[in-house]
Amino acid sequence: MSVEKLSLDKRLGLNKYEIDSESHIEVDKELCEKCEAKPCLFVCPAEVYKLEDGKLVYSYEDCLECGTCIIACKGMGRGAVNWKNPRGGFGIVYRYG
Amino acid sequence: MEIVVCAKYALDVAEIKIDPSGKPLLDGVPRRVSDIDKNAMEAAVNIKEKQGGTIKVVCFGPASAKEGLKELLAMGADEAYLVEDPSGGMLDTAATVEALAAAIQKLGSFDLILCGEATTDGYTGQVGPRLAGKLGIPQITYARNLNVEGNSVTAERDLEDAYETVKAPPPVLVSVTREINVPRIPSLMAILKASKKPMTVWKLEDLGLSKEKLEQVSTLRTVDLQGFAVERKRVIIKDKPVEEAVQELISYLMKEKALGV
Amino acid sequence: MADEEKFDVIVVGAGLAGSTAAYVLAKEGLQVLLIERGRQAGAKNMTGGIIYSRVVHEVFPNFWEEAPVERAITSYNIVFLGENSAVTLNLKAPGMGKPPYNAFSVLRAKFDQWIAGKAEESGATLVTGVTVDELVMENGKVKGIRSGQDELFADVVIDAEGAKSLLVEKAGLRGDFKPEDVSVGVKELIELPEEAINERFNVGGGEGASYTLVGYTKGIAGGGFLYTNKASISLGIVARIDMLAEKQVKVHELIEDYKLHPFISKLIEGGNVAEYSAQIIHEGGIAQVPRLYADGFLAAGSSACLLINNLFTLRGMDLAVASGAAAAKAVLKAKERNDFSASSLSAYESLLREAFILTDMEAFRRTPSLLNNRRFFTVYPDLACSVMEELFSVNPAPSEKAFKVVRRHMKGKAGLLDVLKDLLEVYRAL
Amino acid sequence: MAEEYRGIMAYSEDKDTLFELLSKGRELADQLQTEVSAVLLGEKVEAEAGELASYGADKVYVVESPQLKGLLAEACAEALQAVISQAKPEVLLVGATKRGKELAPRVAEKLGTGCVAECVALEVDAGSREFKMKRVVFGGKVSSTHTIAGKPAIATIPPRIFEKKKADGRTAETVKVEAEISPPKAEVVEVKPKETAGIRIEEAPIVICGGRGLKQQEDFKMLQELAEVLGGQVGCTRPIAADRGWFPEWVGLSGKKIQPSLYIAVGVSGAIQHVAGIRSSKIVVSVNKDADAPIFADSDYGIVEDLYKVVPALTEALRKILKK
Repeated sequence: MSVEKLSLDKRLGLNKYEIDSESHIEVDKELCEKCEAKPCLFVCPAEVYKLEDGKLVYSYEDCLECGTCIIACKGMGRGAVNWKNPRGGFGIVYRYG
Repeated sequence: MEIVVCAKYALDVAEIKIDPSGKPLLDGVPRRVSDIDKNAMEAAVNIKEKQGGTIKVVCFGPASAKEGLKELLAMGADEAYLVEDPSGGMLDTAATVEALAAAIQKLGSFDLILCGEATTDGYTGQVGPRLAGKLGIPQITYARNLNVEGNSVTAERDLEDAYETVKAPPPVLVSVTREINVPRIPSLMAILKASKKPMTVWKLEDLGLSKEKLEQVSTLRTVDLQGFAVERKRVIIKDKPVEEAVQELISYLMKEKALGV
Repeated sequence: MADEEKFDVIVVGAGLAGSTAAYVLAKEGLQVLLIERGRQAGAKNMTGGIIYSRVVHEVFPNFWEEAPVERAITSYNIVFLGENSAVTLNLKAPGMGKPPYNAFSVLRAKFDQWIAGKAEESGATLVTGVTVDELVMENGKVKGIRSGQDELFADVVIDAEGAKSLLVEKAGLRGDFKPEDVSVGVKELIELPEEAINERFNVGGGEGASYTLVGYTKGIAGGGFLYTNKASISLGIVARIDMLAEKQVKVHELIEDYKLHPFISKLIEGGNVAEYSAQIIHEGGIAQVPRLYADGFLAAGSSACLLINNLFTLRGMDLAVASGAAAAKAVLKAKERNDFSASSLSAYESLLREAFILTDMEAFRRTPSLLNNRRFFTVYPDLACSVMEELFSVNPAPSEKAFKVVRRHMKGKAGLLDVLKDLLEVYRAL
Repeated sequence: MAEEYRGIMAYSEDKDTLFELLSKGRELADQLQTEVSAVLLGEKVEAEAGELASYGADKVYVVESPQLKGLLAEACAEALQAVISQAKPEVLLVGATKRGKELAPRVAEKLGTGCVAECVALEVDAGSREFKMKRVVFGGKVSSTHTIAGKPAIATIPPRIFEKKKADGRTAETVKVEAEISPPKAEVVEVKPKETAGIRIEEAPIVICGGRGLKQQEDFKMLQELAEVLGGQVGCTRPIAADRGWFPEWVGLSGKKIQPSLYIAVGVSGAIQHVAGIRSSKIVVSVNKDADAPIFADSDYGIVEDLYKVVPALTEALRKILKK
């Protein structure tokens, strides 16, 4: 028996989410495009933010609601990420925590 | 309009685990109001907002269903009624209907019964039609929209190949699809208000029923439960000319009878 | 409607701080509304720590008898991780497995429901599944909260919404968090049979182990933790946000590398990952604590950045309980005077001192700067391992004295002067 | 009492489904050495009886009534009840079309018996004459097997679960049942046929889903053609709808959750939230030029190749085979 690495997708798949049809994350595209550092790409533990053809896309469904992106984007990026709490009851639901 | 909404405090299927031997672990699985029943409640509230009336929500389930009923009160029901199921969910839809019908009759007259087309856990879709049959009233199932005007209820049914508009005079039972509306998320004020609304818990005996009586009407026996391990076959076709790859795929699909030929 | 629904106190967040505050206030007969955005209390909470018992015991006497605690921690370990080896400092303290205990491992989804239940039992109104969007302010004073279209008023709003502390920001009590003051922690909950844990960690039933892990983080300031729960292990890693971004290292990959380290993989082998969670951790210490009160407003728990990291222990949850209780007491005093102004609520700060929270945080005010010294995460763990490895290996070669071995391994990595400076820093910080 | 009930009865207003049920019924009846009967309900349906014999029916019960216009459940239930009390079958199979799914439980309630909804496998023990009916519950996670103590045992069976088999050279006796059917209180006001495109993606038997591998909105026409050949629907992943705005809705955990018998992912990477929305699909096929795309791990069959080459070739090849 050995320990294996798990892909991030697998791990996120183990979690329970109540997914809202509305996103609780908004990114100011203009500000974001001017940002060269794009710290969000590295700091988010769920890789919510990704680059696709040079453009930032984000999948709010995977969000663990830790708040890391807000701090990184404001402090090291351009403050383009506008993050608010998901609507009541939606988002990640920890079964263990 | 006097509206009764039937709701189930269903097992949260996302929380059901399968043990290594393939048996589903059902003990202690958390419950939640079946999603489509919330569509039914939303439909009821929409009618009430337009023409007034009362909404009573009725549930046959465990004592913990009070939590779910609170949510439905917060969505806009006026009164909630829980008929406690002493069986731990071991009875079939006929027993559920026996209990619901007794509760509805005890509540007095009604114009409209609303429920979801099916529940998210068992998904039998039987309670609505059975209840209509038991009460001897017309049924309009799979409603994707619903209109109450004067003394008639009109709904558009979402069938496989057609939309069928059906009209019926009250009392009538309508089962709704998910598409009919987007259930509201109760606001803070609505939740606070709901905590003051009446919730009644009935034992079977309060309705002139008994556990034995329900066991008698419940003729469905579950002889086996087996979890599915959805393991994909992962047959990957690569490094082949496109035509060849396509032909190979088609032959697999034909073997699987996935193409209807 | 609004009058009918006026509360004495609105508490935002049914975590440890919020539920404790609501519990204490409702017990004294105040009308308390406790609002939680999760479907139930605990749904949004995760911990990378253990809860120290003493402070909690003061508010909830003998809480371990009814609260869903996992294991009483009796084995405390600090582990320096080298490439393939590990040096461990271990404290075995069977006495800590008896009342009043020292610390427990807990799982927040369960524990928070218990503590929110205590608040409800004492008469607080708990509303779940509701997000508070804004504070309602009037002339700079906090008057209530807004959720969607609904506004609700209270004499005092206690903000216990957790580490993101969005409302504290909105109340104008803090500036932006700096990426160098904040870490992100990720955790995997790994299920293992209870007996396997007892055996593997050499603990009795109901007893557990905690590990603080240093090193093996690709030079990123931070470290790891591992705690035993009843039938699972919490394995996590904490890494500074600024360094992750600068080095372009992903924290979710760090934890996977971690799992393969021989020291860790032996402990978690055969387990099934059941949950992956994340949370931010304020590392700035006392300097990061915002203003804790304003007119009609108090902040408690990690919303107020109350956290002590002294490299051996990471205390957050007991501070949350203590600060929740302190906030409640401050409100009760204010209620006696019927004055909910900032100056009236400032009693909160002295109550936090009396509870040793701020005093402890001040005592460890230098530890955050330790986290800036990369040698603690890069050079020393490796050094400890390679030196120990060499000292314990028997080779057919002339043996050196221990100090010489250390010097040789330090070459090119850290000068003697650096080490002396670092030792002094540690001495001052702790 | 129970011995009075003998024989297999099948009903569906959908002809193909009825043929399938009769074929399966024939197999069960041969095992039990009993008869198969079919039921026809409508205003004027007797003419259709002949065809049913060739799929295995020994008897065809016909109820004709003006009240059966529009096939409202209230009226059909009464008619079916009348047939059952006359014929006393031991099992009633009803096609699980939506009309069937609302009719069977109403009949079951009236007869005080049980019904297994959307049964996907059916076995009988020739000795005990007990039917084992299997269905899928809990969001596709669990299969449950049931028996029914009441008589007749009723099951609804979705279309295309059983194969239809011609049993040539058989003839069936037509039995007209005179049933008193009360005028239904409901009435059908309007019927609007659905265009193929109007079929909800959740109900489509085949779904072709486009992902980020598609370069422009026009390229979805290519998927549309493939869908037409297969008789399926086209969907997309979230980025296509949410970020690019090419489609109003998407397939995935935050969008539509689907359960087609065949799902074809084209240029879809396979993000977890998307895969969770297709988990109940019977067969998953994916086309992606990136061999490391996670979607392949969640596929039954995958082609690693440029979708712009595969899709047209696949459409052509299928057009030939399916003669469309």
